[in-house]
Amino acid sequence: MNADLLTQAAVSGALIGGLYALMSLGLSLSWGALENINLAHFMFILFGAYVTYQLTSSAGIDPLLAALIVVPLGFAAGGLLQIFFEWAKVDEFKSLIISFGLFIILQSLARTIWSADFRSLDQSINPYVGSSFTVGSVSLQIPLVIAFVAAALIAFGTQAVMGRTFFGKAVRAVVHDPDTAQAFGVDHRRVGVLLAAIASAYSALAGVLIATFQSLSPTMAVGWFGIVFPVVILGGLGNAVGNFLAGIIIGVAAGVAAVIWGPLSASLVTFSIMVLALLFRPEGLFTRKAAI
Amino acid sequence: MRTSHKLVRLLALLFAFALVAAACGDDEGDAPTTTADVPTETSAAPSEDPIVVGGSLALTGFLAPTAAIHKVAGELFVERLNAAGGLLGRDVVWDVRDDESTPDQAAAIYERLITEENVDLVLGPYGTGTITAAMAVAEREGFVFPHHTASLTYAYTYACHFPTWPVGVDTNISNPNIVYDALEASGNPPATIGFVLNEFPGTQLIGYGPPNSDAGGAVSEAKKRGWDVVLEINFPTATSDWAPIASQVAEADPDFLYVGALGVDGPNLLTALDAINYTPKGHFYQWPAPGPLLGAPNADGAMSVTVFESHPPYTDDPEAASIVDEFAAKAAEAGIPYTLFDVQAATSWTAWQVLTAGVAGAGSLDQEEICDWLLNNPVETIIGTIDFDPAQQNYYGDLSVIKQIQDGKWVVVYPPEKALPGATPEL
Amino acid sequence: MKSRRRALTGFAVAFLILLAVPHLAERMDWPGFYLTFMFTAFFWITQSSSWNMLTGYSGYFSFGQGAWFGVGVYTTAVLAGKQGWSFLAALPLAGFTALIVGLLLGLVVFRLRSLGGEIFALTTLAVAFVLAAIARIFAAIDGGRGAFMTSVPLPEFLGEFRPAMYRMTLVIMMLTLVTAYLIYESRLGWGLFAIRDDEQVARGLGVPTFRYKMAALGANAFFGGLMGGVWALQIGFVTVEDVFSIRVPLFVILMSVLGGTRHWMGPVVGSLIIFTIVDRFNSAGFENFNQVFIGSLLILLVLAVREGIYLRIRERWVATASLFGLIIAASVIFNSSSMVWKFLWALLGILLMALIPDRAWQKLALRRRPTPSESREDRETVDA
Amino acid sequence: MSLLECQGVRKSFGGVRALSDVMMSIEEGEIVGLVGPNGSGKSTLINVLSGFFPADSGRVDFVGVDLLGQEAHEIAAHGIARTFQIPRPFATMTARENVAVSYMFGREKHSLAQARVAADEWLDFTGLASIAESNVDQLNLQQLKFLELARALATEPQLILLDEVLAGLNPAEIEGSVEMIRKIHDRGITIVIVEHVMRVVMSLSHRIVVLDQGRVIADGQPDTVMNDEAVISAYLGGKRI
Repeated sequence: MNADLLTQAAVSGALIGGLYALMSLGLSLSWGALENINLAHFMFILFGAYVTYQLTSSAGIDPLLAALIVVPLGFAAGGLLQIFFEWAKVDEFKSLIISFGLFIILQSLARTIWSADFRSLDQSINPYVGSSFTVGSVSLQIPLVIAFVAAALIAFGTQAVMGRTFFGKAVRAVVHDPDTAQAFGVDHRRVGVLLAAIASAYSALAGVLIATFQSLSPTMAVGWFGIVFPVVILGGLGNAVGNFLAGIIIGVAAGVAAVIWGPLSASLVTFSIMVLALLFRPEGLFTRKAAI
Repeated sequence: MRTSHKLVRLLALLFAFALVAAACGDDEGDAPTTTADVPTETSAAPSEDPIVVGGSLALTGFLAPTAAIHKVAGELFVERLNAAGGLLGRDVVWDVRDDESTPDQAAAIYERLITEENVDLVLGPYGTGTITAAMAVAEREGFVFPHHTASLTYAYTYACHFPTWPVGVDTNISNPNIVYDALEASGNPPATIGFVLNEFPGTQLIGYGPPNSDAGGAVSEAKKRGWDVVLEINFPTATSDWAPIASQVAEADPDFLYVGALGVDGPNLLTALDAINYTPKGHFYQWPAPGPLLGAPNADGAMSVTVFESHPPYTDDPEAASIVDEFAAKAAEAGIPYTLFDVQAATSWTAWQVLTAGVAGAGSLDQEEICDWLLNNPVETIIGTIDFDPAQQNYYGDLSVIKQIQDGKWVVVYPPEKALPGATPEL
Repeated sequence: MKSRRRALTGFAVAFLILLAVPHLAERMDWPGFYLTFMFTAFFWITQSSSWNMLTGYSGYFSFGQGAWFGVGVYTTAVLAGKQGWSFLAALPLAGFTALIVGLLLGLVVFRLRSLGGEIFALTTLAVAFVLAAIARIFAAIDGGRGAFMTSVPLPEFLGEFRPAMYRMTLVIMMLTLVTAYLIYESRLGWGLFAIRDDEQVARGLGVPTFRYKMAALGANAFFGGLMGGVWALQIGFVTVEDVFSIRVPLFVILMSVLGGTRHWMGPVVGSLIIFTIVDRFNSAGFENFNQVFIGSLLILLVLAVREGIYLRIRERWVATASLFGLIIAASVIFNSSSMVWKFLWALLGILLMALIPDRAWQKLALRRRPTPSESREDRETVDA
Repeated sequence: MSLLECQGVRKSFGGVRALSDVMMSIEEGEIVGLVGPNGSGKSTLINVLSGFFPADSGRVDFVGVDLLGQEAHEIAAHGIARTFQIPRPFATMTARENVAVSYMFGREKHSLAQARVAADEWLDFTGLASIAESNVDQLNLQQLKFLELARALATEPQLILLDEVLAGLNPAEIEGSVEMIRKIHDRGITIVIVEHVMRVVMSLSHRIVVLDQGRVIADGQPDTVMNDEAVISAYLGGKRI
């Protein structure tokens, strides 16, 4: 086991951890701030990826530019879903079951539209697949670097917005004391819809990035459960920066474990981290009491 | 007085429900599958009734990507069969259900098809687990069971199972050796070889042989040829992070990379290898999804096993050529991205050919007669002549050939008599 | 207690009647699938009822059913499938292994006061993933090779495969239901209900919450595992991907929520309805709509019938029973398709009736307006 | 020997000391008023005595048994019951079921059948017989508070800790509640009552214990205690003279 190999594994792990963070952020925000365990986020990611695939393969749009269309679509979808949640007055438990129902329906829809067979952007129309650059002895995969940078910007940006702006304060007020927030003129519905829309836009963006370097199939979303939930738990519900760091921890741990003990150990390590986090820091590794 | 009033309303309500239910029930009565309890109609004109072939496929769940191909192949086969006059002078209907990629579901479906819906024949599902479960039902009910994609050849002992995954009962020895022969034939055999194997029963069988047996597989066969095994990685099905595997492959840098891959494992690994600027010197993928692998970076030179490809000599036969064309059109219509008729579609096709040949040969729908006929007569199929051999658990040797991506296309390269004219393995 | 004795007699009678079904099936030359249909229903009833002993009774939401099921499947797959134990010797261990894993989980999670309900739920979700990883890593369990159950011999007194499966699943289902009932009608059950409503208050009133939660989790794991042990036979070829999938927890939740988690009968009713619908959808070849339907039903039910349909149909039991009988009778007269279809129409009729909101139902003026507590009163005296 | 005896009970939350060296004893048959300004540690003391929070150190003897470190349900089994300031009924149960559950556990273990009968007795005693079948969401505040009492009584306690049972009630309801507390006391049950309404505490209690900043600053006859300078300054917030 040489040092280069471990370094490469750690760096690749950190990069893919950025993607994990982006995939998890939407769920984490809606869970932490809106108290919805919204499994539809997995479908926002999946549809983000498929729509990107479609735009690139049939209209020839650069996959990253497709984000300009996909992300607003995610925004709209998440907002509409939240309006429905508000209307139906769902609690945490109901949101879990309802969004599970949506998950199944949308997965079926994806299969109807794009067939069960694998879809992937061909090298000829996708400049990003396999592209990379080298720093020292370490290679960095460009789609993952983009995901990492996007995740970092979004995480810190979200945190700053939450901490400093009126919208952020409104969100926190709504979370902690909806009645009082109402009394001060904060419309908790509008805040909730906006937040849910933003969270879904993040998920859709994660989908765009996935389309640039992975093959897509309708069933792949189930496999994300095993990544997204550990990241969400470890990062702390609604904690954007914590979520980002948790993604990196999970990515690095799984990557390094896969090199040392083989790929089979990766999921065991991931879940051990999650269980330990649950036992000793159930509020998340990076959550101070003050966070949402 | 009041009570009777209420009672009237209750009865009215119940009656309304009963009507609704009965109406729904009548709809169902028209379905083609309910043949059990309608003797008056069936006995009136038996020859008018289609022959129903029952079966399931993994239309949803983790096996669904490949099962979609089998669905198109089966539908095309039935279409062509009926256009050519059907079977025993009757039309054939394929009643295919979704087993959701789960064996217990598949078992229940075959049970239902055979005993409740009284289908005339069955055809196996897609995937080792579902086939195993369904075969147990077919065996209990005494149904002839042609099946196309079971990879655990050593495990099947039912007298009337007819495998059309033509890899031989000792596939763990025969299959890798065909690959290795092709490598030797290239004139540039590897000195070192690395294995990356999916923890999937079929790929593990080829890699290491049956459990609790020292027969060995691809790994030990490579050693027998004096090649140095420099890498052995097992990875779980549905691995999404390929970077750690890729760095280990690059680190070991074998002359030849043998990937016990399913579906998109191959393209995923190649993408991850490309990201660290590594191009495998020579590489083989066991059961890849062909389309995505073609579009993957550095895919040129990738090898795999097949039994049929959409090019000469396979398409020399005009009938095969027309099947290939029609399949492409139908697959495109079904929204399947890779529309070339190849190994998956061909084995599906073969299973249909075996089933219909058995029925035609026996001249009846009697399961025992069909089984006997198939055991005693060779069958001409799209992948060649098949002669089921009870001494080899009804297998008949390994018909696999080697294909390789050359200039962005899959072409058969070995053995020479099956290869695209002029094509040879390149390393 | 009179009601308890009456209920247990009811269970015994039901058991004896159901036990006679395979003989009847042979006599009447029923399609073999009828038995398969019934024992698959027994499987789901057991899984959802055992899940309900934890989640419905104590309020701790669990995604762990797949884990208990999987441990049971792998116990018999390894012992009977690989090691050559006799099946009946391996079977009890399926329950006990799941019980031990369940109790180990409980020891960890229930000791932590800070653990909220949603965190408990996710921990149980993680258990299945961890167990899957362990099964993949250790060749003695699976090691990626799978395990064949198709050649495991069954003792002769159980009969052929189908009746044997039927008898084993029947016994396990009855054990599960009797346990669910006894818990429901006991101090343990009421202690759990108190925990569900307000755990801290329950403790203050003298409910030994830790022990009770362990008991509920243990019962859940044990019966889930025991039935999993039998189910390995139906699966035939056991693989990690399939066994530790989200199918079992998903359906168990769906079934229990539909039927209602407050009452031990809820999951029974829910399982029968969902399983029958899914089976007939599949039979009708609506594979494309199956999942859309399941998803929509889930959403609709959560929004429309919060308490589950069992409590509703019990308040309307005269209508329910009449409707069931009428539809069966009507479908016998008008429609000659298989018995499972008839059963489905009857169940759908009941489902539709249960979806009528209380207010609309009262407008139909079938009975005087019941006070909400009435249903609770007879909940305690309900029998099988 | 006293029924309940606290010695040096301490409890901190984070760095904040909620109780420091609480010394207090309760005699059998007493009604003791536990008063003090907001944040003086009254509720914390109730929570410690009923086992909801473990104390950091000290000793709580109840009829000769050390309660410290025991679980809440074990303490309930020794015969201490409590009520909550904001009623916390079991929401999915009827009033009767609420009381029945409590009787099943409580000090002695009873079967479900026995509990139904006993529950009716306690509902009768607290005047809730007419609403026995009602869901708790149909009850008004006073009924909920009485349900809390019935539920506490059903555990057959020797000692009841009442946490602000009168808060939020109107004068007429307070009147009724005081009656009820007397009635409970008449059954030989010792009562500790935490209360803000001074007039009521003064009239009900045989003895008053005053807490301030987690310590007992006065203990004695109601009249004497209320004239105690330390108590006055604690309440009025003035400097000690």
